[in-house]
Amino acid sequence: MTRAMFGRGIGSAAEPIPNTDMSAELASLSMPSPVLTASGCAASGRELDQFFDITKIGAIVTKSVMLRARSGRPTPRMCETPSGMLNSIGLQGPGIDEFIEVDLAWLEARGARTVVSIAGESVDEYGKLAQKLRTAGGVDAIEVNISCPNVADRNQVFACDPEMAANVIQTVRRQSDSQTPIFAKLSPDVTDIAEIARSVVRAGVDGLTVINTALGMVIDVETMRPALAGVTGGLSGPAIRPIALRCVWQIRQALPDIPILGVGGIRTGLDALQFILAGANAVSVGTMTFNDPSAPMRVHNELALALSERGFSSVSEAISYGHRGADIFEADGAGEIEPE
Amino acid sequence: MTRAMFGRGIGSAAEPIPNTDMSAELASLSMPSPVLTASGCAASGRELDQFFDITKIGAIVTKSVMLRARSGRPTPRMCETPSGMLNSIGLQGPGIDEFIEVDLAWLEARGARTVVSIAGESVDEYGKLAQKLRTAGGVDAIEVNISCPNVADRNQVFACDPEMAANVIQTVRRQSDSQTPIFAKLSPDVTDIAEIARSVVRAGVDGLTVINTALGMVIDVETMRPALAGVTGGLSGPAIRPIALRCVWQIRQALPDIPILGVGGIRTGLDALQFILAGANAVSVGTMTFNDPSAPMRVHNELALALSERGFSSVSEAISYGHRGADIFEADGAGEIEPE
Amino acid sequence: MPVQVRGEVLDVRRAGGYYVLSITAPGIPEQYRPGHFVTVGIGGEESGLILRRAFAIHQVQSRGVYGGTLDVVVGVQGKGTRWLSERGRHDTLDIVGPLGKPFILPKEGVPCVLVGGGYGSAPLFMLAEQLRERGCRVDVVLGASTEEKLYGVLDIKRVSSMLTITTEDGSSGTKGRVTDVLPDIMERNNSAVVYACGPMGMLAAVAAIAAEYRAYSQCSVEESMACGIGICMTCVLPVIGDDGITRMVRSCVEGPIFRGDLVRWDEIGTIPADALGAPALDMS
Amino acid sequence: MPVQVRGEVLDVRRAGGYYVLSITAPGIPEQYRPGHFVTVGIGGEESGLILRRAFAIHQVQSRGVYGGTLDVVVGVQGKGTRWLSERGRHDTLDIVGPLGKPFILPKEGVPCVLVGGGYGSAPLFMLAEQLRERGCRVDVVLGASTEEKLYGVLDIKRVSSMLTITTEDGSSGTKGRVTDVLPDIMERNNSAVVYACGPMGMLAAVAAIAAEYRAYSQCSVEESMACGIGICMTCVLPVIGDDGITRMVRSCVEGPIFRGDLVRWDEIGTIPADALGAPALDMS
Ligand SMILES: Cc1cc2nc3c(=O)[nH]c(=O)nc-3n(C[C@H](O)[C@H](O)[C@H](O)COP(=O)(O)OP(=O)(O)OC[C@H]3O[C@@H](n4cnc5c(N)ncnc54)[C@H](O)[C@@H]3O)c2cc1C
Ligand SMILES: Cc1cc2nc3c(=O)[nH]c(=O)nc-3n(C[C@H](O)[C@H](O)[C@H](O)COP(=O)(O)OP(=O)(O)OC[C@H]3O[C@@H](n4cnc5c(N)ncnc54)[C@H](O)[C@@H]3O)c2cc1C
Ligand SMILES: Cc1cc2nc3c(=O)[nH]c(=O)nc-3n(C[C@H](O)[C@H](O)[C@H](O)COP(=O)(O)O)c2cc1C
Ligand SMILES: Cc1cc2nc3c(=O)[nH]c(=O)nc-3n(C[C@H](O)[C@H](O)[C@H](O)COP(=O)(O)O)c2cc1C
Ligand code: FES
Ligand code: FES
Repeated sequence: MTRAMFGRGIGSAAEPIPNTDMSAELASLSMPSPVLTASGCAASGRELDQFFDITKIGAIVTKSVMLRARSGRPTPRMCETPSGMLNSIGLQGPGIDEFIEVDLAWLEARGARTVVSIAGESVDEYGKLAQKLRTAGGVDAIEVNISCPNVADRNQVFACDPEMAANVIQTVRRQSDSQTPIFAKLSPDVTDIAEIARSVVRAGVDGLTVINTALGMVIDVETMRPALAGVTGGLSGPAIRPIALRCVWQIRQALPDIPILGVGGIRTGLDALQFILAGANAVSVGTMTFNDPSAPMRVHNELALALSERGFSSVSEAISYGHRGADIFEADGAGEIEPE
Repeated sequence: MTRAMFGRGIGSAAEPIPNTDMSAELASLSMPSPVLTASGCAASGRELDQFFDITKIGAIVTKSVMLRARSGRPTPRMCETPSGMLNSIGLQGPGIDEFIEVDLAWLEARGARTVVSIAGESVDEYGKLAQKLRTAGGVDAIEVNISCPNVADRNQVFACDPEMAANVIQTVRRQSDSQTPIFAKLSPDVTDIAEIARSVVRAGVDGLTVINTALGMVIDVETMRPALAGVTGGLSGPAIRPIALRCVWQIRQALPDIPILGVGGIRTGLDALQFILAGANAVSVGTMTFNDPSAPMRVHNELALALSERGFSSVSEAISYGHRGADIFEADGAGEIEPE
Repeated sequence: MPVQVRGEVLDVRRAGGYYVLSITAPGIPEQYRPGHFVTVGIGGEESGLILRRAFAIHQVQSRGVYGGTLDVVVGVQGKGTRWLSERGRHDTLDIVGPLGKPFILPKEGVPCVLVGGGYGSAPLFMLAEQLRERGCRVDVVLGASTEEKLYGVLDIKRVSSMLTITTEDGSSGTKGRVTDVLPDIMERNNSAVVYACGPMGMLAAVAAIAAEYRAYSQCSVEESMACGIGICMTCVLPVIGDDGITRMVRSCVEGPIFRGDLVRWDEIGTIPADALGAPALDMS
Repeated sequence: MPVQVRGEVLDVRRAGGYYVLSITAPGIPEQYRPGHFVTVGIGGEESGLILRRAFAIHQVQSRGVYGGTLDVVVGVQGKGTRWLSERGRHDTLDIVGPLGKPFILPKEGVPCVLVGGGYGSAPLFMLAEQLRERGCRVDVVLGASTEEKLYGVLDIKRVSSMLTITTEDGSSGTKGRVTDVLPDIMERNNSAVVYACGPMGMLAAVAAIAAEYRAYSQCSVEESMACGIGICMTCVLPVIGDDGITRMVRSCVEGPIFRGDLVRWDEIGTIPADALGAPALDMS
């Protein structure tokens, strides 16, 4: 990582190298592409497999699964916003047992790499989820969705508190196969995302997924009430891309070596390239898959071209290249706070 | 406020009332319209006066002024993003003395209501700015831009720390004419905006401006470096509207009586209506004035029509109407955290 | 299996309050069955509108100079449908389809009644044709608030045994709602199957009438959809399964056609207390 | 005083690598002076592109069946200019103008040289006409990377005393840059004023040559602009004032035309250490 960051410039910058090495690593997970799906934006891969070969992208990140079956929130669950959308699904899903039996089994049979996203309402629940996955086949990595309220503690969101977040990660780490890389998925709705990142890294996480949705709201001007049944919802899509990119950049400044999966508003290969230049080792395409069901594959292809046009012979050469010359080890990125 | 919030439904909802009372109050500031400009998006009103009569809108909120002349940041200072933009101006301005002599004098002579936005690098500097304004004519209110790094304290942004924010407000309150309402402008980049709000309210602020820009970033895929000279910048425009609206809603839930000036991505009268329904007493139109130099006046007109179509006979009737039925006094809005 | 294709607009014509778009969409007509829908990308790459819009497939032409083409009937509701209504010949559109589960057709020639509310008549035309081919009697009821909101009255007449029109303002046909005339029609013709497409309220009422007459009902629902292909979970409604358990099912892939007696109409927009995984853990 | 008008596109025509749009814009031609620019709203109400784009006014026609009309020359750079290039007759555009400070014209008939890089020739046509009317000799130099990027060679010939072309690839005129031929022309014609419009690098070099020949220079700069009307402070560059003090001035209202000897060309993109209010308090 550090080498890639400072090492070579872009060799023969003018000459497009046709065969860019698109392989990517996220901790110990090796993939043929740095482009993954995003949790909650691909179900368990089966539907998207109709539009492109899901084994060709990096991995399927599955919808966050909880311990028990869950009905989610009432509708309306979504609302379009300028260059984005709000959602409030409420983690509807079959529960971990059925997930392992049906979805995970299908993914494994299909030969797709799978990052299983888990979500709990208590530290204990996260631990139980990890235990269940320990004996299941086909788990290439675990993404821990910590943007959930902790029912035991005034419903404070795990991802918004460094200690609570660390507790979840410690527990998941302890209950998981030591070979399985564990990612913590961070929320942008915090004062200092680097602080949360450092805390979960200390707790033993193998990588970070950056970012989950930002909390937002729309009021329906006809009913004159919140447009979502859940009142507030998660804002996603290109609208939040600059926020997501800033989070990736800040975390890369704070933690030069941690694997980062960049997420937020990626629509094109050039968007993905921005994340990689900012320090992401791989990226997830979320909301824009709703807009274009082949988006993850298309982004992969566009990224391959963009890298080759810029003279990169591999993805890894481009990782963090946007930081070159900057004093990447300076603490906190405090130097970049905008005073407007 | 509380009355307006729970009091009447919308009288003769079907009949549009042609003469909606568009007068608005922000603490002790009375205005003929609830639509204002936003700091940094209207300079000091003179340029916009070419496109509409600036005395017809609520007030001009001037570009944040500092103690001394300031050159701001190098260019590029801006970058377009999906349904938004990033800026990193660095508070370029003439300094408070020239501002009072030239800009404020012009605004007063022009007969426009003026909200003077001030920005400092230390608590002391905010105090000095307030002192200077105390003796100046034409200051209808002060908006305290606390989204500035505190050079004395590791460049932590005042708006991101409840105590630092409160210190600034206490000082400004102490140094200002007690008749002049003081607003604190809050940043969305915090874990709990209601906490900051409560803290500055305790410190004696008369109202809150919600929100300033969100920290974002873009990487130029040609230079492969940050697109802004300032690396990160403030994200504004319709992209952040759902975030701004959520902040207004959360603060209104936490503080049913505090005057709120809602800002963030307002483009149309219906957008302004959303903010008012969410609890804003008035709104500022910022970035979209770049898109349409008559936007503040147009938004005023569209809002008047929208209110009248919905049977409101005055702006004040619509304030917080979106909360009706909800238990508005419940603490923290924790109930609305999105678990996705 | 649904495909994603770049379609070309061949024609846009007004029909009452609606716009009918004919679009080339190779691969979709070939797989079409009545009840299928398509989604359309809106506004191009720089648009602030990022979600696709869903439309019932109205007609398909599998052969012809353009290869497969399809028609959709668009009512202008908001920003996306307005944009679509402004398309012209030769514009290209991003089309995904065919989507959803189609109407189930009876094996034998039983009497059927088709009920369409507003543009809800759009998917009923080819359904009527196929039912007629199977020897079914096909009664059709079209209703709308006003005449302008009726779609395809003249054309559907040709494929229906009998056509009844209702408008709420009486501007065409019987003044009232489809449900005011439906019982009579069902009674007279001994209808065995009711097919319905229209607003939720209408579907609920139609399903109730069908149940009353012990007819089998198939309702095409319309829930807000972010993806249309089953990956987002925004389009759910409570439906009773074969096992008697209510689940929040995705209307885009398990619907949009549901058996009327299995949808818990009154509880749409809620999570029924006995639904699988309920109650929605309310965080407050 | 600038106005905001809803203009109608009368015509879009290709000219080499550019698009020339003729637009009705009542109120703007009437106030026009060479060097003025307009801004154009992009993509309509639902567009994700929210910033206006700036274009030099190329031609105005104050009378005629359409009232005032104006022409702009658009080179496709990115998303906004692509959208503009795809407009057609009868489309409407949101236009604000005239904006900026125009070129200053000499009172007497002195020899002038006009230098345009790429589409930078656009504002020079009417400038040339007005200079000719004042009895000035008007030499014109147009340069570009390649022939396709030259704009208006034939038309400007008519209003220029002498026209010199340069292209970097030699596809038209002298192979090289405008600055390769400029000294010669200035020397030969004793040029008193140099007007220039084009990329920053070209302007800097032209200003330096003008200074060398003690000619007065007027350069039209192009800085990224969010508003175009002076309210956002994004478009600044370091310019020396009458008082000798360097300020970061807004190129949209105090420019886009600046005296070449007052712009601190080498320090564009920085805050010169001696600028008023410098140094930029770097927060790190
Ligand atoms: C299966 C199905 C078939 C449909 N068939 C037709 C048809 O044949 N003709 C027709 O005119 N309309 C049809 N609709 C409705 C059509 O999709 C909506 O009118 C349209 O999505 C509204 O988009 P808008 O941009 O005009 O409104 P906006 O208010 O801008 O829409 C905002 C968002 O909400 C969603 N939305 C709003 N209303 C609806 C709705 N009623 N149903 C689903 N999503 C909605 C939109 O998709 C969009 O994501 C169908 C909907 C579904 C689900
Ligand atoms: C005073 C002035 C006069 C101009 N006259 C002409 C002209 O006559 N013909 C012509 O083709 N172009 C002209 N330009 C440049 C034109 O404005 C840019 O090419 C255009 O803004 C780029 O927009 P885009 O959407 O293609 O690029 P994008 O990359 O999508 O633009 C992104 C953002 O950056 C801004 N931007 C990018 N490049 C420039 C630039 N060079 N100058 C200003 N803003 C920029 C855009 O305005 C937009 O806000 C002029 C610019 C200025 C400032
Ligand atoms: C409909 C929807 C459902 C989502 N569900 C989950 C989820 O279950 N778990 C999770 O970690 N993130 C979830 N997310 C967040 C995405 O994975 C992603 O982090 C976020 O949307 C930002 O990326 P995007 O802009 O590319 O969508 C969801 C997002 C959407 C839009
Ligand atoms: C170019 C620009 C400059 C700004 N300058 C200031 C400023 O000086 N002080 C301040 O408090 N806010 C400033 N803001 C923030 C706006 O006042 C407003 O809070 C924010 O942009 C969100 O509103 P909008 O989306 O309507 O622009 C600035 C915003 C922009 C786009
Ligand atoms: S619309 Fe996405 S699952 Fe149905
Ligand atoms: S472009 Fe906004 S001040 Fe010049």
